[in-house]
Amino acid sequence: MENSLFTANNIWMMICTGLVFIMHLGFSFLEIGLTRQKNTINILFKNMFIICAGLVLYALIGFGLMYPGEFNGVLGFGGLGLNLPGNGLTAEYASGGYTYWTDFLFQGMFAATAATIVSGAVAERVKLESFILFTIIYVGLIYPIAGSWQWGGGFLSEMGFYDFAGSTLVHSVGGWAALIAVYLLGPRIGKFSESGKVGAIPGHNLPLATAGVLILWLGWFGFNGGSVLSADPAATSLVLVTTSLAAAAGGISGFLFAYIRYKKYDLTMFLNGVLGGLVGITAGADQMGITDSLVIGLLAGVIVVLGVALIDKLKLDDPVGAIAVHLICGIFGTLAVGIFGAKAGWEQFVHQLVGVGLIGLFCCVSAFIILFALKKTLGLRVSKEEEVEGLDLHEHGMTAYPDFRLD
Amino acid sequence: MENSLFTANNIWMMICTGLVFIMHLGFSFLEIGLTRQKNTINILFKNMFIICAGLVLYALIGFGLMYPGEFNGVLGFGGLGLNLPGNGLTAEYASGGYTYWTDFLFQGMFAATAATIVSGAVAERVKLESFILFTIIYVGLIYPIAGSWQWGGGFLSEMGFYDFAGSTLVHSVGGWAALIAVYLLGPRIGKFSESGKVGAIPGHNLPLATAGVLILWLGWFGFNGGSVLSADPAATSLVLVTTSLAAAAGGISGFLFAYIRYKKYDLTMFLNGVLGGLVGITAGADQMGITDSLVIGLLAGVIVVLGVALIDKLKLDDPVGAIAVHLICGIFGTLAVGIFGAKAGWEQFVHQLVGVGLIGLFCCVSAFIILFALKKTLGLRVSKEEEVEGLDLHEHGMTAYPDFRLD
Amino acid sequence: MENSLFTANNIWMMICTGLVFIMHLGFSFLEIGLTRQKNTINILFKNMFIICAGLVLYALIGFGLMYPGEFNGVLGFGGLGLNLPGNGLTAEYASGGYTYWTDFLFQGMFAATAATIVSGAVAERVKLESFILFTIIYVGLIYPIAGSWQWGGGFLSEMGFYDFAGSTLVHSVGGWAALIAVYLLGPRIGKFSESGKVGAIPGHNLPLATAGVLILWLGWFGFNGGSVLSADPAATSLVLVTTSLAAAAGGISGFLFAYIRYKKYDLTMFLNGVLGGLVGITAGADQMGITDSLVIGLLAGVIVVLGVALIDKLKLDDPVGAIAVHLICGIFGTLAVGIFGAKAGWEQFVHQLVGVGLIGLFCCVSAFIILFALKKTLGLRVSKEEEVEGLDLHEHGMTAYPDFRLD
Amino acid sequence: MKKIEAIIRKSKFDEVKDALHQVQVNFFSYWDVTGVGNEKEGHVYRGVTYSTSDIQRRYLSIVVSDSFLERTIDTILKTAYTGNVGDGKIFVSDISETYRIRTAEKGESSLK
Amino acid sequence: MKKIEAIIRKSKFDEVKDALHQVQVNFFSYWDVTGVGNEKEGHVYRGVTYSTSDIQRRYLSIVVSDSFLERTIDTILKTAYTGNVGDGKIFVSDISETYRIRTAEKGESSLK
Amino acid sequence: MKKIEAIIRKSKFDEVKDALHQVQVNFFSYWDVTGVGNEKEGHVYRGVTYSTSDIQRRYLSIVVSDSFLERTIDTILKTAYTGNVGDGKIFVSDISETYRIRTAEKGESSLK
Ligand SMILES: Nc1ncnc2c1ncn2[C@@H]1O[C@H](COP(=O)(O)OP(=O)(O)O)[C@@H](O)[C@H]1O
Ligand SMILES: Nc1ncnc2c1ncn2[C@@H]1O[C@H](COP(=O)(O)OP(=O)(O)O)[C@@H](O)[C@H]1O
Ligand SMILES: Nc1ncnc2c1ncn2[C@@H]1O[C@H](COP(=O)(O)OP(=O)(O)O)[C@@H](O)[C@H]1O
Repeated sequence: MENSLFTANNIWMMICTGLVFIMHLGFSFLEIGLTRQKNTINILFKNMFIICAGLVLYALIGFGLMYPGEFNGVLGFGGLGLNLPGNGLTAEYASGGYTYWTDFLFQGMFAATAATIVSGAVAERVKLESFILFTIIYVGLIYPIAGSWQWGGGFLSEMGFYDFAGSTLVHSVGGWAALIAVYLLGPRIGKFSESGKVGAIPGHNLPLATAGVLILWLGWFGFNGGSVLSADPAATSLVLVTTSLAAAAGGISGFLFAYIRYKKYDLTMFLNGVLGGLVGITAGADQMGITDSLVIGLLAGVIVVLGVALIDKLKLDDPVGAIAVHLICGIFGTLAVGIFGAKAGWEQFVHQLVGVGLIGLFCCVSAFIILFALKKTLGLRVSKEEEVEGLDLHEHGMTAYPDFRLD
Repeated sequence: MENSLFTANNIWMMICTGLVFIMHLGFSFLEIGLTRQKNTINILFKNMFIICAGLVLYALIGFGLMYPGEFNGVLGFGGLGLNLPGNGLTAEYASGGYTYWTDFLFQGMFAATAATIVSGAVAERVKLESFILFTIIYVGLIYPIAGSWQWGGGFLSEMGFYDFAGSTLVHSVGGWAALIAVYLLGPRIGKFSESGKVGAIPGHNLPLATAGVLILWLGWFGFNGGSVLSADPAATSLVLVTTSLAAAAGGISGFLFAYIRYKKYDLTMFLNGVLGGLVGITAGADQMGITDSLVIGLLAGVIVVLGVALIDKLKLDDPVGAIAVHLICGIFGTLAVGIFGAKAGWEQFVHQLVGVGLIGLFCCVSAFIILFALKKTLGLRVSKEEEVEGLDLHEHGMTAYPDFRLD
Repeated sequence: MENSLFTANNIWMMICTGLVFIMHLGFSFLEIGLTRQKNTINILFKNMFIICAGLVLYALIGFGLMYPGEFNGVLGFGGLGLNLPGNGLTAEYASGGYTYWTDFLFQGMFAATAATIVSGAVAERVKLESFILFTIIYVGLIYPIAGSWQWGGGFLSEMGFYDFAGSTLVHSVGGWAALIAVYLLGPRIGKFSESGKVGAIPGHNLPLATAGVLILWLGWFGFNGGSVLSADPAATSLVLVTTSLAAAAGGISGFLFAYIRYKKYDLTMFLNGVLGGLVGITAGADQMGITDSLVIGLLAGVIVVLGVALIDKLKLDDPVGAIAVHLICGIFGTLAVGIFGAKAGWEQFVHQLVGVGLIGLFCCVSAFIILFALKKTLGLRVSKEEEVEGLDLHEHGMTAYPDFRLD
Repeated sequence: MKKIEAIIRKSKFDEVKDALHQVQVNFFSYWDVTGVGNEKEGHVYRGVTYSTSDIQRRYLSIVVSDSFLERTIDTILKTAYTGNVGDGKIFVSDISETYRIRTAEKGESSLK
Repeated sequence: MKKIEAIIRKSKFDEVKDALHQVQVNFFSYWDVTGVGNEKEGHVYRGVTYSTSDIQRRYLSIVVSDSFLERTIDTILKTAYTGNVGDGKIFVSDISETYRIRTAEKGESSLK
Repeated sequence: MKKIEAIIRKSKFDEVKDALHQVQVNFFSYWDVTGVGNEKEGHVYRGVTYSTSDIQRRYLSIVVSDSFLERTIDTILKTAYTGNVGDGKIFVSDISETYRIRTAEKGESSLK
């Protein structure tokens, strides 16, 4: 391949890496915006930890676990640390799509995302140390092993499972752990009254939450656009279009459906709808046409509204809606590959179902083991007093807006 | 054309698409920052709606209206939805500049901008449903029709009108509608006292407003840089330089001129000056030299300060200064193409004048018809009670910082 | 060189330019986040001024001073304004890396950074006019002259000094001036009690400070990635990896080391650690391996924590930690080129030491002369009354969140 | 001297303030409080609709000489009124001494 | 009629509020204040550890008829209690007159 | 027992607080209010210059036993003083009972 095309491809992949990186700002804004002020520092700390530790862990073991080279399809290990292959900086390495370094960094940015999803769901009550340990194990081991089954060339990819950019491999992997964690943690004080009524615990900064969603949408240009693994004009530009249209449609159907149900123009459901559309299109962003993307988005918007209500009904407390967005829409998006677009078909649908099921099983079991062990040892949850007074003061000795005054 | 150049061009155009997308975050921050807290959710909702609906509408009809192919120069329609041409994904489609998908998405991001401009001007008193309907019609029909006259190869481009990236076709199109809307809506309660004195209604978050301007500046790299329609190194890099220098000069002259007038270092005028410079350079960003850009910026900074004062004097209430920035500087920038830079000349100036006038006429008339019809049916303005208590609670049942507390 | 490679390179450089630009948003967020609310408008104003004036000054004289072409190695001047060379828009200009316009804009974005660093250190008490004059001289003259010694091909580069992206030439240049300025200004009222105890003056918006750091990290992709001066896949992708790993490692060691010292999970030290890692890797980002980058990051994280404590102990008041981050880590990073990575060696270490020393001497002397002259004429510091009541009201007649209310 | 504490709708504040100025009550302090009372406000958040009686109010604290008491109360009663549940309350109590810090004046003269 | 001002821990507010509702005290106003007292809170900021006695508290202002006084105070004393330094204070003072703006009612009936 | 309410310049708060500590007044609560008074503050916003008499103040609420009254007032009068319009006010009123929640103590002993 010509050097100029290799260079162009690598530029695109580096940009996408930067865009996925900035999704962490988006997640941070979304999470703090939808939670109470007294836990803001804690959430920011967790998010900073996730991105930093995620990258370092991925360099140390994750990349080797996820892309072990030739392996048995279930578990392999390419070796500790980053080992630049001989052709790692040439067009040979990845059909001219990118260098070994770009490969690592792009994948490393993805890795951290899975933990971030959990972070939002467990916010406002999880013990910092326990979450840190969980993150280390989940991002360091579980995420890359699950990833290796498909993207590492493992048995799921052999079978014919398709997950373009990670509706299952990233979003559901995070979402399942979020589900288990939320279940083991229990709801925040005040979320469900004794009589079983669902309470609302409004967040403290909806402008930042909205900014977070717009930043995430932009980041998704890299998340999905980079998953083409080259700058191929036809594929990348299609992916950006399907991604954006699904997001737009998700937002619209989300707010309209919420309006029908609740008779108010609920901004938070608009935002969740956009995210639902984005997660929903992710598995098949390169396989869908215009109409498919719009339909997937419209459905995802409705699903997310129903999903949030369902989680509430199950007495699970997910402060930012991570389970509805990432898990439920992630499953929907993965199955959608068998229903809409170029790959639609019964057989594909079954493959998708199997993939969803196996990844779900693996994630649930491992998340349960890790979190249950933590619960029985360190404890998962802060004391009642700490929860009521806020994690910021207790764990960090700091509040989020110490000098804020009214004019 | 070689595939590698096509790929590089398309990468640039996709990046520019992302940058124009993120302008919507910039606009959102700017608008909420300069308005009162009680209407923040409403503004964010409108902005989310604009970007989502704008994209979907542009996919359904806008793109076909704006780029109808061969047409009579006034009104054409390329067909409903997106119809990938046979060569749409090859270098043939647009002299190797980008694919059909990139084309659509880049243009789609532009489309939404026009409505966003209106959103700022009508903030804090417009009825949500009416604004939604207005947006649908204006972004779905009026903007693409006006655009077709020039960028679609219509009669204005035939005539010799020049508008590189949209001082007129985007900013003035939004600005004219803002003017009409502000006129029909009337001022916010408290803006003009009975004795006719101009009041100040300070916004609630100037840090976010400032962030908005910096994000918009960055976005303008894509707005103007992408309007080269390829990654041609000479043209794109010149455009980024003229854009940045005009912004910088606009900010400086804006704050200095405001200092002379008001004896204070007014941050809001600094911000408006930067935006004025950006809008001012947009029509001729590829035609100007260094000195031209600096002069255009310096003039735009002064114009914007005078413009804001003028709008106030006319008893028009434009909370964020959209008319001064987008309409007045848009007109100035368009005319500047006939005064400065490579195209300067009497004949060009006349073309510019004609273009400004015709687009202005078309936009004013259509905005008036739509808005007047809405005023007589649904009503344009919320009730006095709702305006005083804030749109957030009434339309959305939600406030912007529900859990915000002081430390 | 083929046009397509030239185009790709130039795209990368333009993107990096945009990324360095957005660092100014990162700095703004960081600075206002870590300072008190009553000085927020003032800080935003200074930051807007720096970026605007920085670009204009760099166009007028800075670029000519910094890249004078053939010169005596100490002081040269390529001429006033921007003079496009004959081959300035072709691949010949810079081995196909970028055009003359890109060159100017990328370097211009760097120039403003040095002043921004000072801005943070002098926040909350510096007189606006004095700071403006200082910025003009420092960014217009001192920074480009210092830069010419190395990047302009001057005597430091002849000698063998190595500073890839500016640990010394940007960060220390800013850091030395910050040190002098902080010394001449004296501490904020309340920072050190009469008994000599170090007080804490918490900032007003840690979420924005955190966002600032994430934006800066992203910006560093352009700061370091662009310093490759082409899109060479091997070099650029390595640089992004070393940059990110150093940042991640710096954050982790910063928070851990602070935890050991202070028994709290201090978010601000996490943030400073990330920045320390970024500044520390900057001088040798293209010379380091994976382990080197991790080690540099880990050390920088510890250094920044110690540095902040040291500055406090010296009774210097640096509200945002600019000296510890930019000066101390800048020196460390520069010396690290002689200790770690491809260039490690005694001779290189001595070169680094000489470079650090000479640049330090030049910056300290010139900053002292400028600031001392300002102190004796205009005065450097606002009145006690103004400091206590806040600079926003006095200099700007405006507060940062005028309409902010509690719900 | 008396202290008048009035808890009113935020949306009525500008009117009340202007009306107080009309009757020469030019000095007071105010801040925002949350009021718990009869009125309910409908909200929705992430798909949960709920109504709360914790509603934002503005709290006015006005210290006046006895001769100003009546007109101050009348003005507030008139201008803060909408007739709907939630218009708020006025509380009157005694103030035994007042000082103007600037002049160290005491008593009624410190209130002018 | 009496005014009860209670300065309590923010973290106890929900309990106190619920308990007040139990004893039919359904009307009051509250806001957040900074309290200076015996309690100290440990902080860290950019490497400086410090402890402050400026601690966030919630301020409740409850005007009740005399017959409600005791139960209100008892309820607060009971539910705002943790036993640790910093539980807060209750202050009682006289209110000479009260008005309900909506009805212009005066006196005790305006408090129902 | 007395309640002292002082409305002072925000910029004077630290001085006042330190001085109060000097005279053993270690317990009080404060919050920020907007004061309407004689002082005017010049502003500019998006090209409109205006002056407002709505100025940020800090509100101190200090309950003291009668023996502390004088020194508290003297201290505030002295340290909150600048001599310019806008220095603020002090209001004194009676408190009929006080409680410390932690110990359920009543009366003067609850204020120590
Ligand atoms: N006893 C009280 N003590 C303190 N504040 C009160 C009291 N009663 C009412 N308020 C305040 O007055 C506001 C309005 O009262 P509400 O009962 O809603 O309406 P209305 O007075 O029209 O019946 C409440 O939100 C609360 O802030
Ligand atoms: N004399 C007072 N006047 C006003 N507020 C007071 C007074 N004494 C205490 N407070 C408030 O009560 C809070 C708790 O008091 P503190 O002395 O910390 O605990 P405790 O009452 O358990 O000894 C303080 O933070 C302050 O807000
Ligand atoms: N009668 C009053 N009731 C409540 N607060 C008052 C009253 N008079 C003055 N204040 C407060 O005192 C502040 C200072 O008063 P001002 O009239 O500006 O200055 P000065 O007391 O020096 O004449 C006002 O901003 C207001 O907060």
